[in-house]
Amino acid sequence: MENLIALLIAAPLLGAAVLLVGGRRLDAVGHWIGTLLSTASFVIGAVLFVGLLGRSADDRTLIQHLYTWIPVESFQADVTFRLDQLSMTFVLLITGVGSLIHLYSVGYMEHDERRRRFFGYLNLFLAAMLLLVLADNYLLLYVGWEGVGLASYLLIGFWQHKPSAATAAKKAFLVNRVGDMGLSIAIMLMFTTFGSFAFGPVFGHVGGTSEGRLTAIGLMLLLAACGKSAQVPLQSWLGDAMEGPTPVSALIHAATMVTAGVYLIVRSSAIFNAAPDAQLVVTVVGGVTLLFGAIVGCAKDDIKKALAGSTMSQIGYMVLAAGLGPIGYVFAIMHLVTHGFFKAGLFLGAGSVMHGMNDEVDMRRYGGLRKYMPITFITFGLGYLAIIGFPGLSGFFSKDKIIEAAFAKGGTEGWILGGAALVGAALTAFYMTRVMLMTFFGEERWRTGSGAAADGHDGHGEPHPHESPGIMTIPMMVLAVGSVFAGFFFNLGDRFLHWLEPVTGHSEGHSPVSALTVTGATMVCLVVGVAVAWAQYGRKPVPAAAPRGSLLTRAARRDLLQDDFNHVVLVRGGEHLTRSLVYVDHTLVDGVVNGTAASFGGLSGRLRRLQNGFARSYAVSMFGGAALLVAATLLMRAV
Amino acid sequence: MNAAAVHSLWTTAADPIAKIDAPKIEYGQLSPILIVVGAALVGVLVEAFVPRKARYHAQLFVSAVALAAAFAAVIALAADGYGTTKAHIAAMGAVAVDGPALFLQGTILLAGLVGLFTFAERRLDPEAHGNRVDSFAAQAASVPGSDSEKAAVKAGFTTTEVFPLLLFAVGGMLVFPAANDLLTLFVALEVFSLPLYLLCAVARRKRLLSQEAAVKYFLLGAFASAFTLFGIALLYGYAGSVSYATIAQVVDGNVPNVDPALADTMGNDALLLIGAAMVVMGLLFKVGAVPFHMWTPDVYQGAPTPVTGFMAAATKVAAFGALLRLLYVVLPGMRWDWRPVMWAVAILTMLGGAIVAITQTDIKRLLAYSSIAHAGFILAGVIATSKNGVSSVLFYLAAYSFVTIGAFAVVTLVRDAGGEATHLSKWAGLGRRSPLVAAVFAVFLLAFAGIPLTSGFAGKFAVFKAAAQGGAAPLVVIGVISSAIAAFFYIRVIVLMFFSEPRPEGPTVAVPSPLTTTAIAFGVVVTVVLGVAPQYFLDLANQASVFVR
Amino acid sequence: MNPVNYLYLAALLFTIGATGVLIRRNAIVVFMCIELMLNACNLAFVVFSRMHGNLDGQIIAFFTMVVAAAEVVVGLAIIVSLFRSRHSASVDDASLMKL
Amino acid sequence: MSFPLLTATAALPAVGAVATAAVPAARRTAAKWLALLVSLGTLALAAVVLVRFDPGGARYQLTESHAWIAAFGVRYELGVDGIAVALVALTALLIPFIVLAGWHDADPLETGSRRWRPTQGFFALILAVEAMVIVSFEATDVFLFYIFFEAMLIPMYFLIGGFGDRAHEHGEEAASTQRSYAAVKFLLYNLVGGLIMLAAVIGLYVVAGNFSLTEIVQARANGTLHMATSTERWLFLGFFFAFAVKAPLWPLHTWLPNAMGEATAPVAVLITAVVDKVGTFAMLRFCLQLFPDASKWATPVILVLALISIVYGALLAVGQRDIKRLVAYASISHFGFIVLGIFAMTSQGQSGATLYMVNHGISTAALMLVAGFLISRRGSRLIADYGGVQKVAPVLAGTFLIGGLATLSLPGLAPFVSEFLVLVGTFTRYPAAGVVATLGIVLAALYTLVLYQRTMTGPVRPEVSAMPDLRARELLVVAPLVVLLIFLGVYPKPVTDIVNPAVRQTMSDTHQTDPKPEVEAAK
Repeated sequence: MENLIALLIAAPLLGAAVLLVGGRRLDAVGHWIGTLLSTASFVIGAVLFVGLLGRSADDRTLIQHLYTWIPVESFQADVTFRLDQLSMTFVLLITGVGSLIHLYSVGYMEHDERRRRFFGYLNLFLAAMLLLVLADNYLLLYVGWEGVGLASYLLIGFWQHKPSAATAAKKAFLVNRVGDMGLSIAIMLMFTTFGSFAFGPVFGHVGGTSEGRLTAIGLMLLLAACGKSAQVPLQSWLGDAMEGPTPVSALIHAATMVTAGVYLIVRSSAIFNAAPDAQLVVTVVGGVTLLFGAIVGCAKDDIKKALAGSTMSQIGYMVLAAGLGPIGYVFAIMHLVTHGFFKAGLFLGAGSVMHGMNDEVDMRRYGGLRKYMPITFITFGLGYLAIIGFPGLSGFFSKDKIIEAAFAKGGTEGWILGGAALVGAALTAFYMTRVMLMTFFGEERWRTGSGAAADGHDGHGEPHPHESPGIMTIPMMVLAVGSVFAGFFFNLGDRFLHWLEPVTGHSEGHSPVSALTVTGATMVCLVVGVAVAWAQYGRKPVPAAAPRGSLLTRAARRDLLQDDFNHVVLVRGGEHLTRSLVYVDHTLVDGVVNGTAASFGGLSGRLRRLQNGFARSYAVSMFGGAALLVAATLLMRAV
Repeated sequence: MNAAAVHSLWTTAADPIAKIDAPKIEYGQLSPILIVVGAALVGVLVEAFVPRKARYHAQLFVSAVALAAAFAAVIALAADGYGTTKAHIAAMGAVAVDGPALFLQGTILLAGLVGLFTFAERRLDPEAHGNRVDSFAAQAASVPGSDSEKAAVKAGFTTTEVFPLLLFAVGGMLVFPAANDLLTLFVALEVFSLPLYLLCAVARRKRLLSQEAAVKYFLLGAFASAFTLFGIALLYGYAGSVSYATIAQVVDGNVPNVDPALADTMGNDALLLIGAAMVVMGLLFKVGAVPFHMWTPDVYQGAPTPVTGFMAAATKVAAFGALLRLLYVVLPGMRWDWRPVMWAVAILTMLGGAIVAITQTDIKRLLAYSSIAHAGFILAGVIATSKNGVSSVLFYLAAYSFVTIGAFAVVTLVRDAGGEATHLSKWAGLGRRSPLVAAVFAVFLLAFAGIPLTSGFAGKFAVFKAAAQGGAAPLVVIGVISSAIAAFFYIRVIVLMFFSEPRPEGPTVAVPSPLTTTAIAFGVVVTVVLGVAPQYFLDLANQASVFVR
Repeated sequence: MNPVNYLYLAALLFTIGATGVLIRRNAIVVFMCIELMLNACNLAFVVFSRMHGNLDGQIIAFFTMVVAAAEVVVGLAIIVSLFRSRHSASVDDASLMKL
Repeated sequence: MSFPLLTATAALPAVGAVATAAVPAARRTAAKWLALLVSLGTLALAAVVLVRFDPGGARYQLTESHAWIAAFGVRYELGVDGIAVALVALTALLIPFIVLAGWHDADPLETGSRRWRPTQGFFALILAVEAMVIVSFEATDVFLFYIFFEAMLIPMYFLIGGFGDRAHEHGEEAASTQRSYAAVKFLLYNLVGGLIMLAAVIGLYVVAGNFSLTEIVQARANGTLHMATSTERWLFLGFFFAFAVKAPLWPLHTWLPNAMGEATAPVAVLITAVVDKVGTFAMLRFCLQLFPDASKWATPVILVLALISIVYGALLAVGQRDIKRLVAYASISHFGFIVLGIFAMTSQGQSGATLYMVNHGISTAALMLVAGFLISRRGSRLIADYGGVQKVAPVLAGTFLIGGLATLSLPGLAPFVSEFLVLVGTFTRYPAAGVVATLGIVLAALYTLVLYQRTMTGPVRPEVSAMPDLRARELLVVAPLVVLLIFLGVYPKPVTDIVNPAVRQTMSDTHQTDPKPEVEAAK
């Protein structure tokens, strides 16, 4: 049965190869091939899942060794896959959501002449992502890790003719590379520490190594996670990544790839458990990010960017949970899955809205769309309720558990983290409600008459909002269903907990406050958030032009000035550095050499003048030479 | 002529003349010299009695045969073991017949033969009044641009005297490295110098330059030989004899019976040191070592190019031969005195030649400076004062001389209205016009630069190796540096020929007769063979590297 | 009289000759100075020959004279041809080739 | 006396060079085909070598030994270990692509003299270089190596100075002057390096009395040949200097950008992918084996220089406005990695370095050749003159991107394997150096993606709007390289299996052992 694992990856990989190499002759059917193969991968996943369920809880780990990859003395990297409950979960999420989004894209990208290539890239992404979660050693994981980075680069920059897209793609890749540095250093540390970087040996030897080493490894892994999962301080790329086609944002930048960081941390639980300092840093990063993202989300008028901010914040929750250790791992993954559902749904909804609005993204030019695109409205609405944690829906269960766990961490940091999580919940409620209201309620600001869109944006004139075709709405519905029931289903008898426990381990924390209180507090926050949002955007009409807003708002609109910082310090500084180095290379390094040559030339010119053509001066030099010769010879005898 | 002979002559004056026993001369072993000198005399007779029309061919024939025969004789002697086992001193101590002598004589003879071909080339210049013309003045005595010159040209005169002159020069050169007493050394020096002075003066084009070159060469040469002579006098005064063997004994201080006078002068090292220094200086002048090099560029530039080629090659061989013999046979006893001095000279010569060459604009002057630099490299080998040193120098000389002749032969081909176009700027883009000639010249330049797989590299390696083994590592490093500098200007010429656009009014490349072609081809062959498979010749030089005492 | 003094004389003559070569412009005179140097050598040879009581030095002196004569022949030929083409025997005028 | 396989591998291109040069001026195409066939034949021979080579076998295999110049203690000794085999294979592999890519680079613009035959010369020179490079990989005699190490400069010099890009932003005149400047710079740098090495070679002879690598190493091992510490260090420096110029290592690198910038793309590939490898290869084979102690002594300095090369080269690549110069600086950065790996003195480092030489050869070839095709279309090397190419020439852009990704050593492509091995190998012994080196992977991403973004993406510039996509010949050049990049990225084992034993040998020759991991050290 383990032999099936490779097929999981092979199917989409094959798709990518065929679609990208195949050329124009496949344009007609390309998208179907892509969808077919990703679905195939999903089916295989399902089969394997059933198979796993058939086994006892403690031997649900399948290993498939393909071949030895890089053997150099003690450095042995194999291509080996590990399928256990954790990776199984991801496989299903990736292939499932992935297939849905393939389907969606068939409609969404209909009018793009490069659709075939788009599907090729999507398949490439699936393959890489599956490799990431199935790898049995960190080096192989690294391959997937960079592979998804490549896919995301290609997809963000899919509309390459737009300079903004190309730039965003480059930025994403670069920021990720910084993270990757962390991962590669972590791997090297593992190799020097354990003499291996395969999961088994590494986790096996954790006991016998100094905590310092482990902390270092942990922090490096965290750096990697920050890059991939857009956590502070490496979060800046996610907002720009929204330049990519919306399905991409849904799949890669909401549901799957950005959660790879969480996977990495949970997968490395053994290391983190033994390195409390590293864990603390993880929780801090998570806490900061969940607030940061939320604040940014509150200020953005671009619907996708608002959602991006939310994604950031939600992943913040997961990282926070993952940082809490055994009490949090399971819930981190659980939130990850539910988030995968509802955030994908929300993005697809957003895409559908844009589809109907001439690719308009500014929510201030939306409004009152619910009657024009009812299905979108409903699915989006359900996703909305899920994310804000409306009781009974997925978000409610997963997020609630995380907040509990945060308090359960105990001590001051427990309170701080828990508090942060609560505030985050409130903010989530606020910005999501804001999005909801601005998009589907209120007056129809897109009507040219209303002067809102007076400055005829991208020349389309007045848009004619309409519902998207079935091929797009169906996936949205499916996801909506997921976002409604997933949480409840998982939580029923702690199914999910029991499922994952063998891999991640679990321990009940002793919360200073009872679970009920936490839930209550969460509800309060939720209500507050919704109320404020309603007060601001529901009651009074939304101004078509963004008001100046408070200092915080303005900062938030610019990602809390983080980009400005990057621009000034890194970009500008870098340019100056390189420019000055080019100068140095030319004048100094090269100059020295040319200088020596020149000096020889000068010397030659000066010596040359001695050859003045007068026989007598030659005679003088001879005479002098003779004298010197004699003198020298005598001198030699003297000394 | 050694002292004993003269003495007997003097003391037994009263006895009947019949008692005089003729000095013993091994004609067989001296045959190379005798052949060449004899042929030279024949050449003079030819000038005197053969009608003008026939002279050129007659002279060419005589010289070629003579040189070839002499070379054959050298080979025969060497094969007969005179280079190694039967090496000894002939002509009553006047001339040594040993390995170095034979090797160098062979080299000189070949160089002379190849040089002869370039002398005899008559296709490069357009025919004047239906007469083929070579590189030499129609009538050296006539004033440049005068009517008499025009008349001479019209009459189709040619200076066929160059052939006997060449032979005389070769004859002197043959004796020079073999000379085994200071008198013979001096006479040989003059015998090959004087014809060269004359040869410098008889260029057909640019006669003023030619004459100027001759005057400079002559005056400075005579000046130098005066020093040499005085040095000889002092050495004679020190040792009471001019025979190498005797002087060496005295220097080493192991003389069988010391008469008071000798004891007196032996005590006075100043005589020895000054004398040695002055003799050596004369030789350094001939090899063109700094600071006695200044004649080289001017003479090389002014002299007729074939003469330059021959001179550059053969003179160096002969002079270095003599220098080696002097330093290894006569003065090994005072090695510790002359080695440091020679160090200084070698360093000056290597660097000086290389550096000044960088800014040269005339190809002949460029080659002149390069020859100075090479003299420096060879000196490094001389300093080694070991068997290896000798063999490496012998090898280097053989390798170098043919490259030089070849290079100058190529220079004679590149011509414009004013004769040879020696200014570098005119060589621009030669590689486009006539790739073959440019390629050949490039090969020679690379050999000069000592790029591997050329004879230049093998020679340089041999010399530096010997020097390093002789404990002169710093000299090697400096040599390496200066050859890097030297590489720069050789490459400049290559760049010029291949990578710069040809000038519209650029020079044409004359199609030479088989004579020059042979010379050039020979140069190329030697360059490649000695570069790729030098083993045989290294062995030869190695066997030939023992001086007879 | 101590023969060494003759040596001093020879050295003196040699130096005078050399100096002449360095300071005189006229090629002929320069050449004569060289001849002077050669003769200085001859003197030295003879003196040494006397000191050592063998004849080599004197023989060499004769050789030297012959050589000197030969030099005269060649030298004068060259100098005269130079003079005829330039109407000047100054060695300094003959400086077309330099640098 | 078996068939002299190694000699044949070198002799075939040598003969081919002469033959190609001899092809009459009119038969230009014939010369091209001849060259291509010869290079393919050489590839075949190299393949045979690869097959006949037994990784588990003796240190040096397929050895040949003949007397050559006894007077210098020089023998004609050939022999290959795993490292040499890999590099010979690389050379033989790349030349056909280079020939094919340069198919039209040397077609004479104006018909100069009847006898002026640039095309014949171009291909003859390429083959000559191949022959010399192969010999210097195979030589186990220091002198023999040196001869060809130096001699190969001459054909390279003519290739750089004689043939440039067709169109040039500053006109043909400026182009030719820049070309000859670059050529002279290349030659002088390497010649100076070589001459200094010559001094060291002579010194080695004075000390050792012969030039046979194997004999000297053996004699040093069993103590019959003693070298004074100072002597060994001086000799080491003499050798290393030459190799560092060739490699090139900061601060001796400045000839490379000029040379690669002015030469045609195929020649640029020849320089960086083939010729420069001789330098790094020689460090591994001669510096380490002849002077183990001195190597250890010099390691700290060399590591620093290597790190500087990595970061400095990458930063300058970011700052370039000229596509080819950018690639050149990128190469400098990569050579930094190779040197780092060699002198990290760990098996991972040295295997990685060897692997790196091979992979860098392939990846640079891919990137540079595609860049060459691009440049030949637009007639400019300036990045600023391009934009939106991927719209009009998607295949070209795609292959260019793959080449770029290989250059930034993306996992899954060959260079990643070698780069990571080098990093790990360095890290295990010098953690700090390893960390600094990882900066290189970020910067590599920066310059590669910036290059791609500026040239390929964005709105289509009018000048490139009519640009044709890759032609069949060009695709034939690029496709195999891409396939190779992917294959060696996914399954490098064949190469590592060949290389590892040789590295093990080198490690033992230099008395080095890999540092133990902490957990085992604890036990």
